[in-house]
Amino acid sequence: MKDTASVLLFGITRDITGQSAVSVPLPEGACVADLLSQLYRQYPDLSGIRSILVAVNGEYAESDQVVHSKDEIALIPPVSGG
Amino acid sequence: MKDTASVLLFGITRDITGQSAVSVPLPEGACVADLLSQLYRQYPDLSGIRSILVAVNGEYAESDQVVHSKDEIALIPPVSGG
Amino acid sequence: MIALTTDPIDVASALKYLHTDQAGAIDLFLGIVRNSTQSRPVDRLEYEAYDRMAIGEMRKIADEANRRWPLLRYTIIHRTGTLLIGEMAVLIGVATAHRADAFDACRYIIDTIKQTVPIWKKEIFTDGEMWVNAHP
Amino acid sequence: MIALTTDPIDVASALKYLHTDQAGAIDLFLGIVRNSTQSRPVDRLEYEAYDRMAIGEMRKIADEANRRWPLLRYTIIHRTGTLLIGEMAVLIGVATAHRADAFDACRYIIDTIKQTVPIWKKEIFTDGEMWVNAHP
Repeated sequence: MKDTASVLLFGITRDITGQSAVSVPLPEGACVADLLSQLYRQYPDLSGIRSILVAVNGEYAESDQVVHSKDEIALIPPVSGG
Repeated sequence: MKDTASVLLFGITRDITGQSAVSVPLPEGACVADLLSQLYRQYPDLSGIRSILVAVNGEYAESDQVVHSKDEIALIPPVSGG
Repeated sequence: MIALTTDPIDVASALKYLHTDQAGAIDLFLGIVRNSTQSRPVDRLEYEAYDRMAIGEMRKIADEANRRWPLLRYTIIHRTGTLLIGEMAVLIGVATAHRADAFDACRYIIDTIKQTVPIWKKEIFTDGEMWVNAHP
Repeated sequence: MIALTTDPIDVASALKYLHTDQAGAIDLFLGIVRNSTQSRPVDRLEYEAYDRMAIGEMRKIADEANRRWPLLRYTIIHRTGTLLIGEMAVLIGVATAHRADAFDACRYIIDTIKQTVPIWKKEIFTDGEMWVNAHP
């Protein structure tokens, strides 16, 4: 079974892709690192960003965390609030 | 020549003496320490205060500073602003 | 009290909320849009948040501040959208019995917000724009 | 701006004064009359100042803060007279380009005021009164 994940984009990642959410293929058992690799392949310009973290269901996720298609996934480029 | 100095009192020193200014004899060449000794003799209850500094013309004065009868002299008990 | 808002931040109502009879000290930090960054003139800023997660991260920061210092009241308000020079982007307010706790907690909160809360700002210059912190 | 006043302190006008286009940070410290000291219930406070010298000492503190940190604007307002629970006794406000300077300067100013400025407060309890810090 090959599923897809929807990934929310903010800030510079939204500007680079021109979209506020993108779909990426999500093989079963894929983890955060796999998802990021896939996104860098789809959007090579993302590599110009200083760092990108991933949030799963509103929490920062480690790179080995397994993601599921029903999770709310978001890319978190370097924050700059305040 | 024996002159007198007027000394302004605030806070607890005013409460202890019951006055907002007192006159003390000021021998020629008297310094801040002499003035304080005289005040402690006149008002022994002042010795119950944790510390008393003296201001001359609106500035903290060292104990060996000579005071003159025309100076504006004030007792500064421990401050507690803020 | 924790909030994200597109409306101007109201200092008076934040202060009113912070006031309590046990409070001896209130420290209020205001982050404001200034007219230049590294001497490049700024026209305006655009703030964007991942709302749900931003609120969650601000909540964590407040909880941690509450654990570290005896807070009586606190408020964290962050604005999003387009902000002009002089407008307030963030207000942090902390009420405590003693002043050292108010200063320490307020500073901890704003410093940590800038590290972990998913809010992003884009500086719009007269001749270009840039997402702050995004580039190496 | 440095002031001693018997009127209630107006936060809004202090903030208005602190606002400037170069400011990225404002730290505002409010000292407030709280309802107890070492768990003894306080009814009210009476503040008294040696006005001329108090203004002079506050000026020295502000000048020193100005030397140590790049301040854009500052305001120090201390109230005197009778203050009830919840009333503001002192407001320190500092505007700077960057936040660390605002926090550091604001804290330096209030800490030093409490050490050197000839202002005294008497706590009035339901069953007595005491000049703060006066006794060993």
